[in-house]
Amino acid sequence: KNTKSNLAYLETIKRFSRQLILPEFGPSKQDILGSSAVLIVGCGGLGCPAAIYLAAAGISTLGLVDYDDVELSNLHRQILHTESSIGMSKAFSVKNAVKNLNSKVTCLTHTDSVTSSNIMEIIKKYDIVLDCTDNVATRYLLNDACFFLRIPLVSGAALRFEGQLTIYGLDNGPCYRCLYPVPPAPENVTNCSEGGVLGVVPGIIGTMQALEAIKVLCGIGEPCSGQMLIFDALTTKFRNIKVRNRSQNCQLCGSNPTINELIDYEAFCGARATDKDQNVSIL
Amino acid sequence: KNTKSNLAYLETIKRFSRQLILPEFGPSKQDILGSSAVLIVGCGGLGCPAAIYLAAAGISTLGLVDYDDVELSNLHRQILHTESSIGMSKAFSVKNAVKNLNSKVTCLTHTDSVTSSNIMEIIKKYDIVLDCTDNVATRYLLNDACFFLRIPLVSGAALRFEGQLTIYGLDNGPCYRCLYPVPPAPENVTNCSEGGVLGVVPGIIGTMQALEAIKVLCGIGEPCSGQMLIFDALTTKFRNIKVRNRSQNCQLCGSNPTINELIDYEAFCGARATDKDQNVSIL
Amino acid sequence: EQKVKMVNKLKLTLEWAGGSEMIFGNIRKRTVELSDEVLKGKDIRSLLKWLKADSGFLTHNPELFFSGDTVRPGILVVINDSDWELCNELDYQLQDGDYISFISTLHGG
Amino acid sequence: EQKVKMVNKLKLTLEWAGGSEMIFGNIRKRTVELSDEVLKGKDIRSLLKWLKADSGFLTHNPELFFSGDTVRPGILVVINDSDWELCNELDYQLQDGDYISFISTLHGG
Ligand SMILES: [Zn+2]
Ligand SMILES: [Zn+2]
Repeated sequence: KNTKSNLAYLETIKRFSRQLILPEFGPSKQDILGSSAVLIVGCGGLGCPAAIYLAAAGISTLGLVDYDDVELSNLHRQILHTESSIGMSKAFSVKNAVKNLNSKVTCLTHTDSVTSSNIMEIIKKYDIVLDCTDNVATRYLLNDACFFLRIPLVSGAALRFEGQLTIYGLDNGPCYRCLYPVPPAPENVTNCSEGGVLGVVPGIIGTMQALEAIKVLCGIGEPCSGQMLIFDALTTKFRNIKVRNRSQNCQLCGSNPTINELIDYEAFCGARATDKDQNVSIL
Repeated sequence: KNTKSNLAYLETIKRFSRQLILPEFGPSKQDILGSSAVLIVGCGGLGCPAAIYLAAAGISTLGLVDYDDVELSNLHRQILHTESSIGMSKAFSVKNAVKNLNSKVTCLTHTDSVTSSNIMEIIKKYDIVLDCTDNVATRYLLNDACFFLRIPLVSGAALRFEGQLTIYGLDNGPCYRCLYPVPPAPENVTNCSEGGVLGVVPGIIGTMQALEAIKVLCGIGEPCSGQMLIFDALTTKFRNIKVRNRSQNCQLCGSNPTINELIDYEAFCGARATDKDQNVSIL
Repeated sequence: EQKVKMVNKLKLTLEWAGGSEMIFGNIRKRTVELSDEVLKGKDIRSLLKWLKADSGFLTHNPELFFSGDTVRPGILVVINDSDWELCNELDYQLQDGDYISFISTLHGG
Repeated sequence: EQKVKMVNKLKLTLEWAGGSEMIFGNIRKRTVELSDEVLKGKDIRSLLKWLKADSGFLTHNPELFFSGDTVRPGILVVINDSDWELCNELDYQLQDGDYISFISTLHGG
């Protein structure tokens, strides 16, 4: 019609040409990405690669959630942050990197902690949520909120030399509580601050979270639901484990649910919902 | 000794603390990375994630090779480039991103095409080479040059929804020619410009190239040598295939080698050593 | 007439991942051969009992791994690449050659 | 007296990857059951011959996949997760249940 929109159209064709020529992808899937919104909870080791690959692929809107600021000790694995962004909000820092690569992406930053009182309002705007967090309480919170809104949850985790990936709440697949009805005792939980992690491991898992989000949104391939991918970096081995189906007995998604609204997840897990001091014995 | 070096030391401890506390890694491996040089040939879909994760991990020196400039159609997968770096040398663009994350990394940029006449001079300074290229001729060139200098070659490849990863020339493992003594006919070769590629696929493979480089340099775990990892993004499945040993009959690394110096690789492959026009029938 | 007492032995591969290996001497994979006498019920329940009491593999506080006669919350038991929930859990009848993994869930990012 | 002619059948899973699937109707995995009559030598050589001449799977120019009685350069044949070079290549004697993959080498980045 007018020159400006024609130019924008041609730019889109050019930018995404290498995925537009994929027969399984093509313009129809590009359009889906171009009108989809993904929420990334945690702008750290998993969230950084997930955000940049989704932005590169042409996602319309990225929600970026992190209450924390960039620290020097993040930079060995959180590759979108920079030395000059130390002290800045991680969500803003990721937004900067995303905008530099693809200025068309709408970035919504959330720098408060996600809690039972604000999570529903945040995630209801999104088509899919990526769990890129570092603590058990937030993992249960996201699972429950996503189930109530019927939003699929792409869950990644990394520690030491190992990674895990699965999708919860997709079609008839299980939710996090189907697999883990009871939270682990706080003393049995290790996070990256305590256990350490080789930076490439969340890099690989976070990039795969972006892949699974693209597959689910576009309806291509077989998403990693009903199965868990486990990765051992020391032997370069991946395994796909078939996990249980949605459980009839699940307190959340089963046939007689007892959890019908969000609860107090820090009390439930006996642990704080922060990446920093995981193993708090007294709350 | 003096305040300045003490401060630098403390900064190093803080930056790498999450990998320093890994028992298999620790300060001794950090020191190895801090005195190692990695050459990344190709600053595209594979080279971008490989470069940034090696920089994040604390590599001393990165060689960045690419004769090409950043284009808009690169940005769907080459995540270190930015809209404002379009038209800039890819090697410089990667250097900028690397320096922003870790200013301590020495980046050596090479913006000429690598050829039989300049490759030996370039790679002899490096401890390991990453093949992040997009064409057959350069893959044979790198294989032969690395063999002559006994430098391990971490080879990644990605196309459409699939990726492949292996290490050539490590210990008693095979070289590229052991597996592929005869180059494919040019008309049987597809590159990303023609076949397309989903951006996350080189993202995953390139990050794994960084992982394998770290493992080989530090001597941790079991590197992906003598085996090939193949990845299908549509089904989220990885397979480790046991490949042949170093071949006695290999023209390069066998017992009666006939290739004793670098050859004309474009003539050998019947194809240009560029990412752009792969299938040239007349040279 | 001679009486031959048949001793059936099960060869199993046991694997620990996700951190659970640390409770068992930091060894990720072990092959064991267990007779019916050791493995009373020939099920996972008796395997866990043997692991806890008799294997000699345990190097840390058992409560980091066991909870009653099962494993603690957060550890996934995987039988030949399938979640044990799909295979009768504690009552699964072990077969010769089974590959049993104990995968501790990761939470880091 | 009745003569029973034993027809042995081999059940094989065939898989194509790396682009080679495009030459065979863009189908990545097929299960086939082949009798000794079809698979004369019971080896990979005869499997390739059958694929080329009789399978009906080929949808493109055979030279994109075959070269003489073998596969073209750049295609790796994998027998049960092992490079066929480790298993006698063309002469490998097929077993019931074998999983044969044809993996086209990727060069993109
Ligand atoms: Zn559930
Ligand atoms: Zn060789």
